Amino acid sequence: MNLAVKIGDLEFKNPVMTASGTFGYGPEFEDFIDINRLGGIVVKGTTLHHREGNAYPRMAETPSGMLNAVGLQNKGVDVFCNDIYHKIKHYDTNIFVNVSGSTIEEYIETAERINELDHIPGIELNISCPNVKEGGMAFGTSCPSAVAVTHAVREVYKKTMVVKLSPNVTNIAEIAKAVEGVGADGVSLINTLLAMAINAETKKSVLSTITGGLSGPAIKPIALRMVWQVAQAVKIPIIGMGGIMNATDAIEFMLAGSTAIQVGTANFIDPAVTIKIIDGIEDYMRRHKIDDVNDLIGGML
Amino acid sequence: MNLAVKIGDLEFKNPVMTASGTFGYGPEFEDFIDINRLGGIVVKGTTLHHREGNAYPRMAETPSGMLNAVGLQNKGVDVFCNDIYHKIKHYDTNIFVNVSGSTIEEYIETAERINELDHIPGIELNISCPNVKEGGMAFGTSCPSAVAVTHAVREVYKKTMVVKLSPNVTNIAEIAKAVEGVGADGVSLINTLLAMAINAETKKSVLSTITGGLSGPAIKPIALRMVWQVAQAVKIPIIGMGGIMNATDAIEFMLAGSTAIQVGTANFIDPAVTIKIIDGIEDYMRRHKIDDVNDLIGGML
Amino acid sequence: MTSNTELSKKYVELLKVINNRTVNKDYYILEVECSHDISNILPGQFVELLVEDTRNAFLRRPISIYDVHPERNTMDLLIQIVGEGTRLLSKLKKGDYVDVMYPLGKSFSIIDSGKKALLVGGGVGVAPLLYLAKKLQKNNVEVHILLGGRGNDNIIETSNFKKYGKIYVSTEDASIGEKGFVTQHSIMQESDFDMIYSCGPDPMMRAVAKIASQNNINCEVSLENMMACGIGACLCCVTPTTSGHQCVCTDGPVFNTEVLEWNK
Amino acid sequence: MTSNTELSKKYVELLKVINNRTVNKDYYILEVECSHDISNILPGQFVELLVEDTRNAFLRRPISIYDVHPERNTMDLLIQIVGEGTRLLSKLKKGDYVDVMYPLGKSFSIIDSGKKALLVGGGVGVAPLLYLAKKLQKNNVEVHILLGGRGNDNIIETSNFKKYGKIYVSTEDASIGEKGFVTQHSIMQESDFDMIYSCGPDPMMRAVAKIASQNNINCEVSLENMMACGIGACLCCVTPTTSGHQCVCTDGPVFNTEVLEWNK
Ligand SMILES: Cc1cc2nc3c(=O)[nH]c(=O)nc-3n(C[C@H](O)[C@H](O)[C@H](O)COP(=O)(O)OP(=O)(O)OC[C@H]3O[C@@H](n4cnc5c(N)ncnc54)[C@H](O)[C@@H]3O)c2cc1C
Ligand SMILES: Cc1cc2nc3c(=O)[nH]c(=O)nc-3n(C[C@H](O)[C@H](O)[C@H](O)COP(=O)(O)OP(=O)(O)OC[C@H]3O[C@@H](n4cnc5c(N)ncnc54)[C@H](O)[C@@H]3O)c2cc1C
Ligand SMILES: Cc1cc2nc3c(=O)[nH]c(=O)nc-3n(C[C@H](O)[C@H](O)[C@H](O)COP(=O)(O)O)c2cc1C
Ligand SMILES: Cc1cc2nc3c(=O)[nH]c(=O)nc-3n(C[C@H](O)[C@H](O)[C@H](O)COP(=O)(O)O)c2cc1C
Ligand code: FES
Ligand code: FES
Repeated sequence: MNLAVKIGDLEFKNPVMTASGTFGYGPEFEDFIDINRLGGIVVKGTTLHHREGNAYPRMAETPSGMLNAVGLQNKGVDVFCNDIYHKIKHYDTNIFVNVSGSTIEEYIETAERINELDHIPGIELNISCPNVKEGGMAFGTSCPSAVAVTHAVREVYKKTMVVKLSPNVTNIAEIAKAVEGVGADGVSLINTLLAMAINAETKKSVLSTITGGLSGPAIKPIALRMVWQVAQAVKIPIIGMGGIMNATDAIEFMLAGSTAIQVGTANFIDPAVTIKIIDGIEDYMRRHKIDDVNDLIGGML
Repeated sequence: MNLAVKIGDLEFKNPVMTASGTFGYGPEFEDFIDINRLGGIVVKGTTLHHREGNAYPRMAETPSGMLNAVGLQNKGVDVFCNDIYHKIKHYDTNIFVNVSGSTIEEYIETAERINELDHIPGIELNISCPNVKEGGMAFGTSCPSAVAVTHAVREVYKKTMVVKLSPNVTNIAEIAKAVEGVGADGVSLINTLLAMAINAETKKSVLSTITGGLSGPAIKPIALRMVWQVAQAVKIPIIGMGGIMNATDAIEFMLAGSTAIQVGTANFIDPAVTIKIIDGIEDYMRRHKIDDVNDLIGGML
Repeated sequence: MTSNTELSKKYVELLKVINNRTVNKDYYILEVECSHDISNILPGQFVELLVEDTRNAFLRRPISIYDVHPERNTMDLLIQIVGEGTRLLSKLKKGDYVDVMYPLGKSFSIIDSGKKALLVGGGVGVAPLLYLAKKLQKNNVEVHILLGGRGNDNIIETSNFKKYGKIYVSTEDASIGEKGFVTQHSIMQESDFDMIYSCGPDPMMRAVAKIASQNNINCEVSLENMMACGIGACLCCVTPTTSGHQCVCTDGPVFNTEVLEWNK
Repeated sequence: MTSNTELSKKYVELLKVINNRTVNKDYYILEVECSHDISNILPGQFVELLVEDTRNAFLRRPISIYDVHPERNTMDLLIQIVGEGTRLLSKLKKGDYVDVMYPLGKSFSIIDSGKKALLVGGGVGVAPLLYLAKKLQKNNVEVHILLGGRGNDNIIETSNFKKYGKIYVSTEDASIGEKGFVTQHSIMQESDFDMIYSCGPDPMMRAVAKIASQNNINCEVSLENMMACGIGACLCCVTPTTSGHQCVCTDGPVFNTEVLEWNK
């Protein structure tokens, strides 16, 4: 049975990855799972400079989902390269760095630094973070700006580059096509949906930033639709995500057109969920007599 | 204690209305509630001609929500005016007709017919239905087309006209502002989010139309955010909706900037929910010593 | 022949669970006590159950009324565990309360005294047929009941059905009764029935309807379309009929197969 | 003084409920049996409970470890019903299983033998203090425990706390103990404590910390920030400290108040 899939030239031992911002850097989950079994991990959003992120509170629970407004808290690309990288580079899985910035120059510089790291085979260009004042989602909600940043980073980043798309747009397929046109090896979707929560008793917004990003099963039907739309518009591989909680959800995303999938919020509820999803996909393939997981991709009848 | 609110010149005895497509025409709920207690009801989407709607299956349950792809099944405006209207015109509540069309001409003709009905004080212009091939959402996802249809209907429709906005856009505030500019008395939001569901076992899409509209508590955080954004952009009243299940939810929408609210999917789960929401708002006002419900509107601290 | 065209007054309320009887690992029977008079409930009508404390089963679950006990004002609901909702409802215990909307939908027609009826149920599709058999027998109709299923485990409650008519059984694996689909059962060949009533999987009902039509027998089926509201408000549960899309929840769930456009 | 800096190995598994004891209408104590050795669990650590069969409480619920019984390998969790999650968990019965991630977070420091400690708990904030009192007493620390609450109903488990130290009580409505906030209690004026440990509502802990600092007493508090993951992966639970945003779930929940930037 073959579980391996490819994005650009890069092979993944299976289609199951972890989503940026929901899996730390990996070590956080070592007590619960064997990291080396994963198809890939995408580490926390990384920026050129250290960021403290937004003020607390940054989280709200919502029906079948959650809001977050972390705001890209991270120690900056130098600490990543000099410290964190060395703690995780031994993992036998594809480690992607999720790269973010407030300006195109920041994206470029960060990607250049990551390009030097031997054991990082790819980046995920985050042009869809709804939780930062500058940059982030602003890049991902119009074709010209998405093209500009993708094109600029492509010039300096030589390995696998996936662009992470924002769902907060009228036409996500159009943006996917645009970044495909300037050299993205793949697109990943969806990032969180811009949303908010209010506490009726205190009359205050729950998050310090008022709005935040919605993730979890609540958004799965929207994510699935967007993956399906993008699959009809582009030829490059899609990494699908948004509310995947189990193998059945993962298979639905593959049938809609995803080559690989990412698991985000579900890691909080069950830190061993990724392994269960890998096992569940195998089980499904056995039951349905499917030898190659690639046969699932876009296989919706 | 005052519960009455106003949209344009029209007074509502309280801010609680029912959402189009989720309450039939009213009689369906007579066994469960006293219709006359409602602030208003918005009847099923009405078009110039009879429509059979989409093929079955038209519904899927999703985490904390549901998809529908009814596709504006209705008997057409003539049957509404000659038959249905006479069965509901005695209700002591504001009956709005939700008007839809495939072309601007159809919107105009339908609105003209409704304009003649004495006991219909307003229409809700539906430029956001995601479940029809032509028209519907297409009008609501760009400013020029939203303006064109709103402007055209405004010319012929003389009573209260509310425009129902689509959430499937990059910038909903911009579209709200645009329709405000051409004479909308208010905006209502949100219609359903375009979404889909797949059955992994059969590999088939669950809905006959592949995509459908997502409603229910899953979308509440997105709806709340959009209401808040629109409230900062326009001066006309907002009717907020999306996942309202109880009085607390309703109050959150008012705090975010809604003058009135609509209850949709919740009617399916508890046919008496609207009355509980009215009672719950009163209870909240008593507890918080608020005399006028209008003091809640946009009252987020 | 009488048929119910007027819908009866509907209620939504918390009903007390009087009993939750396990039939086998897949089936259970909930008996709930109503606070309103239920003696006028008709066979084929259904209820909508709310699964409390969860959003895993967000919408109500439609379940047929299996039996009515006017003497203690209770109804029985025969439920098969197929997913989250029916699994969570199976945990209800005597004394618990469950939120029920009832009675919903239109009923089977009751044919005239002295006539002869065949009831064909597949799997949990037998649910609406017991109360129908009871009512038919009361009207002195000659009742024949064919119960079909994949295997032994799907043939349930025969001893209960036996009280109201003659029982026939078929299973696909031949574990009990004749081997094969219900439509292959010998009783289906008999053409002197005045009405065939059927409930079960869609393909089964279509096959039954076809045989009925070949034999010129009137046929009523109870459809199980996906429902959101159960009261004609959402238009999700439609089936194509000779007069266009009709709601299974209010125009049905029982339809005469003549009006169904099953090839649409 | 010892403090735990290394995090112990964490598990996620179904634990058997040995007992669910109702304290009063708002509080209950779950006793769960662990399959791994728990004798090294430290006071101040917590668990994350999954509320099964529902999406009404979607994320896990963080709950302090109230007591540890190494002799039967169980832990006690003292839980207050405040919303859906804690209400649904209150329905767990002896013999049920509950999905638990444990042990999480860093512990209180245990001051040296012969020293004198004041433990200040408000409402359900007493939860992590019992096991702390037990460990301090074992280390021959002189333990004083101040329990505060709105009224009688919020002062719970005093007989249990009594075993490990001297008890003081204050209630806002004067229904039991001294009247007023815990910080107004006379014991708070004594300045010869070597450490004040506190857990309770944020404003209370801030007030306690202020008094401690005025009296030059070391002070540790256990924070209850909103958590999504409980293991340092999501960065949702941060609190501002002298070294920037730190995670309450892994850098805490226990912090020395000196490092907290409570005015930020
Ligand atoms: C009028 C009517 C009468 C019925 N009577 C009975 C009965 O007496 N006993 C019984 O066991 N079952 C009956 N059913 C079927 C029952 O409603 C479904 O089995 C149940 O809703 C499944 O819920 P679940 O959460 O367990 O499964 P899910 O995991 O939600 O779904 C499993 C399958 O059940 C069906 N289903 C799910 N939701 C609905 C819905 N809202 N409406 C219709 N079908 C749905 C779908 O085919 C789905 O694939 C009846 C259905 C209808 C429409
Ligand atoms: C480290 C730590 C230890 C705790 N120890 C205990 C304990 O021993 N006993 C006890 O009864 N409670 C304890 N709590 C608080 C407990 O986690 C909340 O009361 C519980 O999560 C509320 O869940 P709910 O669904 O009942 O209420 P909800 O309706 O979800 O919320 C009610 C309130 O609880 C708080 N809350 C909700 N979700 C979370 C979350 N994920 N993380 C933190 N707070 C939340 C919020 O302030 C919210 O307003 C602890 C919290 C933390 C962070
Ligand atoms: C707490 C949290 C932090 C996140 N941080 C990032 C991030 O740094 N970069 C990024 O591209 N996406 C981030 N995301 C988005 C997720 O990677 C993912 O796109 C989204 O959560 C949808 O998937 P899910 O529903 O499976 O969680 C974050 C999500 C959460 C919940
Ligand atoms: C079954 C169904 C049918 C609907 N039909 C219409 C319609 O005809 N016209 C319209 O403007 N909105 C329609 N809607 C959208 C609702 O009016 C409402 O905007 C949406 O459901 C969000 O609110 P809710 O989450 O409270 O349901 C429909 C929604 C549902 C679930
Ligand atoms: S289920 Fe809503 S109309 Fe039938
Ligand atoms: S709760 Fe996720 S980092 Fe603390």
